[in-house]
Amino acid sequence: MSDVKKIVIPCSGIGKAFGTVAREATYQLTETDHQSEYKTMCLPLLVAGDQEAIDLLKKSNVYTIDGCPKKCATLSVERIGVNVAMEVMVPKVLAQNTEHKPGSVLDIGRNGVLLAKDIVNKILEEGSD
Amino acid sequence: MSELPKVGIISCSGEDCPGGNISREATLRVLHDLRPDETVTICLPLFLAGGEGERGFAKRFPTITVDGCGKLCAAIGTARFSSKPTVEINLEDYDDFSSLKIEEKWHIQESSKDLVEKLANDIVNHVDEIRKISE
Amino acid sequence: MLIILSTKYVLPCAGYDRPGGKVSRLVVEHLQSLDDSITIGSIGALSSERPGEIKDLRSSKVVCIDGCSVKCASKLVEKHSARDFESIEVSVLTDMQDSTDDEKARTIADMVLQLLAATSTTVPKTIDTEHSEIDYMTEMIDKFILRIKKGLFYSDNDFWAQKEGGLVRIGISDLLQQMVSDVFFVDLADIGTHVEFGDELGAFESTKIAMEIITPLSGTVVEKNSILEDSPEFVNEDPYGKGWLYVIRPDDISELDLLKSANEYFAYGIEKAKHELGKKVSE
Amino acid sequence: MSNEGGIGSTFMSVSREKIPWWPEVDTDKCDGCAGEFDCLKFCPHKVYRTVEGSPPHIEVENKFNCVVFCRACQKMCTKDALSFPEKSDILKIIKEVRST
Repeated sequence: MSDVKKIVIPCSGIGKAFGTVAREATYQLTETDHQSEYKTMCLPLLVAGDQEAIDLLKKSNVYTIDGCPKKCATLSVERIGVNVAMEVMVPKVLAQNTEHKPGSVLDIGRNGVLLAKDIVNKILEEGSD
Repeated sequence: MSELPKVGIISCSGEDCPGGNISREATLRVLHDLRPDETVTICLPLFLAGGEGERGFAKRFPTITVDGCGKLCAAIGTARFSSKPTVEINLEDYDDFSSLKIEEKWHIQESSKDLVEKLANDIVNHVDEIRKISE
Repeated sequence: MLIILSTKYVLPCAGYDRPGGKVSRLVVEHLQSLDDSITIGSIGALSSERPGEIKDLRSSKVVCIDGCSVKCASKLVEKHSARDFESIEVSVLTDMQDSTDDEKARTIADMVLQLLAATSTTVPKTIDTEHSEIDYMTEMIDKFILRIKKGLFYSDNDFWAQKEGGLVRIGISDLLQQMVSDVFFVDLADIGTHVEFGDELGAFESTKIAMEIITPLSGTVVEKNSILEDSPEFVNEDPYGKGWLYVIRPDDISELDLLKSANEYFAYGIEKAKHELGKKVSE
Repeated sequence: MSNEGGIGSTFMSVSREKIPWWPEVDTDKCDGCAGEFDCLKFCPHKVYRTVEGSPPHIEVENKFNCVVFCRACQKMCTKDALSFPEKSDILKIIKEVRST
């Protein structure tokens, strides 16, 4: 396993439940069982052009988790000249298992956490380099 | 439906520090519970990525930015892509910011609940003030 | 996607009573000699909302030249277009205090040209799908841009119908797609299904609601947009285009008269949007 | 006249009160889905309200809030306790009112 870092960037939009689900998936990847492997980073910091953040991204595999078709996380990362190793669209993952429909942006509920787990599994399976 | 202008609230969505989570939680409290009809959700990533609706709104209506750390991405982003925010809140100015523990980053802990409430009330005061001026 | 706005539109301040206004007009003269493809806007035409002027404004890259801090040009553009634009304020350029009006004008003209050239390469201003402003009626409600396509019929259940020869294509209106938010699942009825006005014709599900497609006219399905099954987001991204739902052979095409015209629906939609859009689903 | 549905709104230019469209609840079948009240939670237009009792059930509170031709809640009901008027009859009524 190369020592290239894996960085997960959720859109964490505040307008929709999917933004919170993207955050929850990032939490599960970076703070629980896969702590050593996956890190995260502030998306707004990237867009503000924080050089340190950009340089780190350029040397890592970047996984974006977007909450809606506007794909802000993916767009913002590509705009600073970094290509995305894997793009996950939350609604697409939900379409495969509509049981895991999240609650509201305030509380995604048990199903929301399960949806986040589906996203984590998708990244672990397809994302390994 | 009051004719007073609505206020857009733009919260930092920082993942990497507890401040981001706290400012997000306080903002949601204001948007959904405290002032649902007077405020509008502005999603910072969409705003920065170029949301036409979001930017159009931020140009024509007053905005409050809530930043979870000193980098002030919400305030800077708003000024750059539309107009200077009416009010800029920085969580670092709150004295119990330094006592935030790292695990606050993802889930609000008991200990920071009152900071969230305090921040939410400050936002509400600003919202009411802004709307009163424009009466 | 990157929005390539071809035409360039420069709106100079028209002030005669202040030095800034004079410089703005000089800038325009220089600009016209440097690049004749630039459309020079007129504050008078814009404030009296001359249709041609509004059309140029909304379909071009825009730079305003404000003579002074009152910024009439920028304010007027803000009033008539939701799109982003650049502006230069003459009175702010203090470092050119001692140069003549003409020198100031030349420098500003270069700045304008750079801005016009730059706007297409820097951060794309808007990521929403490009709509030519002519065939839509738009209204800003808070942060939502409501787009009603002209020439279509609309039902009060917020579905549109478009005559295509003897057939009718139907889809969901921009108002409905913004009300339901992100659609992640679309289930379309089969070709050959016959429905009466108001019947269900398949369904779709979004984060906020699972809803039936309510047909705006009676008839038989002859075509269905099956790409939606794996790209349901087209319904949100392009409700009048890629996100169409069915083509129907109508039982009686005059049924379309029961529906609202684009203008009627525009008024109805704005009223409804004020209640429905931005309603916070917090339970 | 507001168009948010409910009293005072119109549907196809006919005032809502003239259109007899709202759900009927069969109280023998409805058991409040063991307190879940799926239909009530589902409908954003506050058409229903809960009624105490054993078993608890729902009843229609604001019948004119119900969106004409929309039967989405009917699909949520596992007990098949909700029914709606015939759509063709409703359309006839709308056409008659519009032509007078």
